[in-house]
Amino acid sequence: MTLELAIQYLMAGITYGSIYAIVAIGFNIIYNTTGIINFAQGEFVMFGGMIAITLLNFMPLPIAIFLAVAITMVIGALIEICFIRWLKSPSVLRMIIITIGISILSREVAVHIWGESIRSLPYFVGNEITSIPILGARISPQVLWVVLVSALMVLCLGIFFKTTSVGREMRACAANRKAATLCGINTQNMVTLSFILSAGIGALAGCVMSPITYSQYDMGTGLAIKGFTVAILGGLGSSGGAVAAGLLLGIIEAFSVSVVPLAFQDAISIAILLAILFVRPQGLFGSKEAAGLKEY
Amino acid sequence: MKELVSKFLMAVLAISLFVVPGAWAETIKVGAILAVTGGASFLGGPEARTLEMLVDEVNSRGGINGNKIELIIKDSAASPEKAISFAKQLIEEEKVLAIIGPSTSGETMKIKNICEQAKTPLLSCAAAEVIVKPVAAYVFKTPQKDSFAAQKIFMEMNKMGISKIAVLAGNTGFGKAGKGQLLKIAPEFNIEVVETEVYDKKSNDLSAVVAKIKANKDVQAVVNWSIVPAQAIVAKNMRQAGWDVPLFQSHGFGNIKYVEAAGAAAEGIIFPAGRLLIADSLTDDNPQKGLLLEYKKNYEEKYNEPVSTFGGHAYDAFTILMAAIAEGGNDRDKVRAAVEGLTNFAGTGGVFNFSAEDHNGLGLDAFQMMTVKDGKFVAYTGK
Amino acid sequence: MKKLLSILPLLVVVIGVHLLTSATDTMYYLTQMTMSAYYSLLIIGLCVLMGYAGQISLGHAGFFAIGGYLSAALTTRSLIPYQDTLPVKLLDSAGFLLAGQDIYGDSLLVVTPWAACIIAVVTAALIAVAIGIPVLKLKGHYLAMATLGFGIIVYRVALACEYFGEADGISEVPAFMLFPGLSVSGNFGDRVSNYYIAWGLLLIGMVLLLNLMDSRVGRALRGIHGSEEAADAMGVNTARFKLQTFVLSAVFAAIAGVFLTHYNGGIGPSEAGVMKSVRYVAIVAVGGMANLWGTLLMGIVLNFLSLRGVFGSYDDAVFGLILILIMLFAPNGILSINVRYCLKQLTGRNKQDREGEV
Amino acid sequence: MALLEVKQLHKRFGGLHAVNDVSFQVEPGQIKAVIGPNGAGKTTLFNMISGTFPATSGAVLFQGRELRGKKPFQVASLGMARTYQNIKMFSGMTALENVMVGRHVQSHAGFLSSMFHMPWTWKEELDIREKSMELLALLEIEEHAHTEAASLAFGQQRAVELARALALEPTLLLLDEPAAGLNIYETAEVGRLITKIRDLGITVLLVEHDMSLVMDISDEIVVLCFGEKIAEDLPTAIQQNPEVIKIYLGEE
Repeated sequence: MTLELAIQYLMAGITYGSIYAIVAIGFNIIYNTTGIINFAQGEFVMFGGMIAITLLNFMPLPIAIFLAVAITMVIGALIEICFIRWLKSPSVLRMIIITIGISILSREVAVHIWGESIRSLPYFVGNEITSIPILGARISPQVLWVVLVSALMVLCLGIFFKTTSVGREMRACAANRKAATLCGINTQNMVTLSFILSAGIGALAGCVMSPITYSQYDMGTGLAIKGFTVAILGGLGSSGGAVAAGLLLGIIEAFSVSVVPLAFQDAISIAILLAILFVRPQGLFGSKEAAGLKEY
Repeated sequence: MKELVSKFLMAVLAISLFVVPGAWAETIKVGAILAVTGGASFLGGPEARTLEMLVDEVNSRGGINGNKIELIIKDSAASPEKAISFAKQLIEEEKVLAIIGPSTSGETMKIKNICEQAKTPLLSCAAAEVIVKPVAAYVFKTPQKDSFAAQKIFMEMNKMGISKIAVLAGNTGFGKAGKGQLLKIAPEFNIEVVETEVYDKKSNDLSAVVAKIKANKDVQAVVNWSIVPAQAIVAKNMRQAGWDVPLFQSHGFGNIKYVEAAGAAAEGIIFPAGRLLIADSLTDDNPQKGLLLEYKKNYEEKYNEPVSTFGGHAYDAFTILMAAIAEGGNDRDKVRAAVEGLTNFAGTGGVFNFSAEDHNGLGLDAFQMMTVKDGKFVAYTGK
Repeated sequence: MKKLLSILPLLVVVIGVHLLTSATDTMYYLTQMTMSAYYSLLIIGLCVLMGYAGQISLGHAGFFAIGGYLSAALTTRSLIPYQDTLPVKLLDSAGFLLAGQDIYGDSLLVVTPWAACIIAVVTAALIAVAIGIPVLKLKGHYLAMATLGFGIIVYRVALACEYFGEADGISEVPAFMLFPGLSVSGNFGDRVSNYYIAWGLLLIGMVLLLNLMDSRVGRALRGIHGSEEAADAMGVNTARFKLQTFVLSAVFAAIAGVFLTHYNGGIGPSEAGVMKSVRYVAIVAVGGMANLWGTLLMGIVLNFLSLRGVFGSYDDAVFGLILILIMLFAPNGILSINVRYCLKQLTGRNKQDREGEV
Repeated sequence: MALLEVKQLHKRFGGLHAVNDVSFQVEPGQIKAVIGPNGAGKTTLFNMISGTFPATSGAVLFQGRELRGKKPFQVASLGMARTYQNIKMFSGMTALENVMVGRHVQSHAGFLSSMFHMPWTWKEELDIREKSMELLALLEIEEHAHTEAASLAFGQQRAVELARALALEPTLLLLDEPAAGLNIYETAEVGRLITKIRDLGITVLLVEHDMSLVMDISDEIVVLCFGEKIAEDLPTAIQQNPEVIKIYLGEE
């Protein structure tokens, strides 16, 4: 394999990887505050892209993206308020089924609003054939946008959780919900906030990736499955783990193209996940100590 | 109570009115099984809309020989098991005269025997050649044959002096059938397929696989056979990788939305397709021109979206069926024979000449090589 | 015996439906009734796994597809190129092979449906054992992900393999002659007999599961669901029982797959899709999880309506909505909604309101 | 030979020594009690004996057999049954069915024979039912046999749980705070039942808080405090033991 080809694979892997990582972080934010895996996470990504594309007819790109993210956040809040908030200690099974239901419904709403056709936002810089040479390989500038925005998001989230009081309250909630309630934190609002936050992250990802991957009403399921895979690989609840696992899976997928037929790519990445799940259920980057306290 | 009784009487009256008209005008039922939702909705969607539009048109003109047409569209969501259930339902319960669809080859193959057994004409909108080869008496299809599309492409390659190619295909029935034809016919044209890859219909980035093929320096051209949005992604990823070998697409590229999606990367793509896409630029003596322009205008006005060749397949199926009904009336066997006897029938896909041996009816000339220029489809005239 | 008696009313209903449809000349309903019965066979098996053993599986369509695809491939794909290999020779000497012709008139050597059925079901069971051992150690989200992953792998393999027909699936699957005079096929003439084959199979499945639930094993399973720790302390080998239940439900799914594939004359990748698995889980949930009768009823009703296209383009939407509503308002299933209680609540509330007004 | 032998049993949770170097023996036919204040490590000790989780070090010998590495269901099949401090009923099952689960190790019907309702399972099934009814009668709750267990009064649930444990026909019965949550009368009642069980020849090891109950019925008592054994003696002697009195009554 030439260096050029290797770099080309690497860049492709980083592109997929960053997308997976962002979706996985969305999963983690909600998982941390509620213990729920929100199977409708992929639909936030879809809504973000679709709404921005619609808004683009009326306003310039940056404003459209901003508004799309805001609207998706509202959708996230509504979902939490309508379906999650008033359930008293539901079982994991029940929550899995409810969020799957939400995912199906969101998809159906989308197909009846936007139809089955594909859409996309324009490239932020250049167009479909613009590319930048990197060490002999060539990549689209949009890839840099995806990587940049993902990195910024991870950074901002880190700062938000570490330094702001709301962020700290959310972390308290994640660590011990009961104790957080006793300290006067409104845990219910924290849960709503986590849905808003992860909807916003998903929507922004949906906008940035739209020029590369296109947006379609049923794009959410595939993304959710990959994002979930990455979240578990990285250790549920760990953002750093999600980034590392996302990039790892993306790069493995990209390089796997050179040895196995593309048609088996998904089967292989899921098989890797299963294999890891069986030997290390806490994930590649999850700590054994913390895992000991959780129920698998 | 009184109200209830009067309502009941009115209902009875309405039903009897509905039954009685058979005496002076028949309603002919036509079924359609289309993947309006689900994985193949980009086919079923335009097909269903086209049929709805056409049936309104026919009925507003007073039907066929005074008989109104009733269209029953069933959404199979591309699931064969549903297509099977619906086919039986349409045949036995609704007693339809004929069935249009399904949209995908997998579904068509599953209900082929059912229609054959029930002696109900089936006009499939799916591409795979196995549907009509070997010929089943009651099964027809309107999309052009894959093998002709492949031949067209190879003929063009021969002209351009290309002998080593890479084949990419989507993992749908369309991609599968096309890949098979390409690999089978290539030796006849002295063309060698040096790389083959199949990608998922939901793929959203193919830069890795493009890089892999590009690394093979032998590849002189790429043929991508697919019907899904991912074919636009192939185009983009190739151009982004700075790779400028000719890119050939299949007739599945015949939707301007894919050109829009691929943007600048679509420029120069060469593909065979029916003439619907370049209706404006046809010469006036072309037998298809009139109907193509009319279909395009009506569809785009009604649905506010660009017309595609997929909807065209349903258009052909419907108009062929109507022509056969005009001749054979409400009788499955006569309609079947009428379809088989149709010759010189202009449709969106080409000029149909059905026969007992050929239940597709389209020849090599149904295809026109096209290319994309300034975001529009134009006839390809060589370099 | 008691179980046989309790199934008797159902038998009466089954025969009643046949007589009713034949009297009203609406026998075509039996087609979808037959298909629903096969899906319900899978669903009652899943009910035991989810409701009684408490293990979610988001990959059961995978087992259905393994059964269906294997029996379809074995009975249609010619073995002539492998004629001289040992396994084929063994099959041949055991009388499991059948010579014939394909649609192009080429000669064909395929496995007999009976042998294919057995191979398919045994393979599904073996796969269930192999993945069940590690998977059932997981709980909650991890179990959901692992089973979902299994389903996706089956779907991908079916879609990627030439042998399984890729996106087109397998068509032209021959009829499955159970014994002379009775075969599973979708021919219009065999409709009534197939209706009884499907329902016979479902009734047998139901009796077996009811027997199981009212036995030492069933009590142990319900015990596991009630309190795994206490069941463990009572000497119940919980891991083994979970695995056995998993395999049992996989076998039910595979049998349903084999029969429906022969009935339909083919199978496509949609049968292995994630949405299918989700749908089965939804029906079990709507039926009330640990409620075989409720699950059976919902399995028949919802599949019947869906297969008749009653929900049109809103098929998935309807399932999604049902899923959410039931899980939000009646997590114990649709049959647990106590109408009288609700009415009493309403009228009671009204009375209070009125008193308040006074 | 002692029925149960606990040898230098040790359990650490992180830095905490929940059970530290505890040894004692249970002789066949006796009622032995383990007492101690909250957090003394009594339940942890029980969980290690019954195999719920492994000991950090040390050994448990049951009928001379080492139990290390044995899962709870294996321990149960060797003849050791247990109850829980916060009763763990099988919800959704009647009292009788709960007890019938207890017959699990004494019966054999497997998946297939149960599904096909094989004739040889019929007799077994009848036996299970009969034996379970007998046990309910022994514990004087047979009139509630067909009530859902989880809906019974707390004291009755205790009795069902006892019956369920007895259904195993254990040689050793571990009772985790059998009087927890019961009033004086119910406690006395449980005490009477426990002696009744002992009189059937079943050895009983119990963990208990309620001193009066323990003093009444135990043959021997082990006292735990902060994970360590501080005394092991006859009830009368324990009552006199200054260290025990200090723990229970405070320093003043």
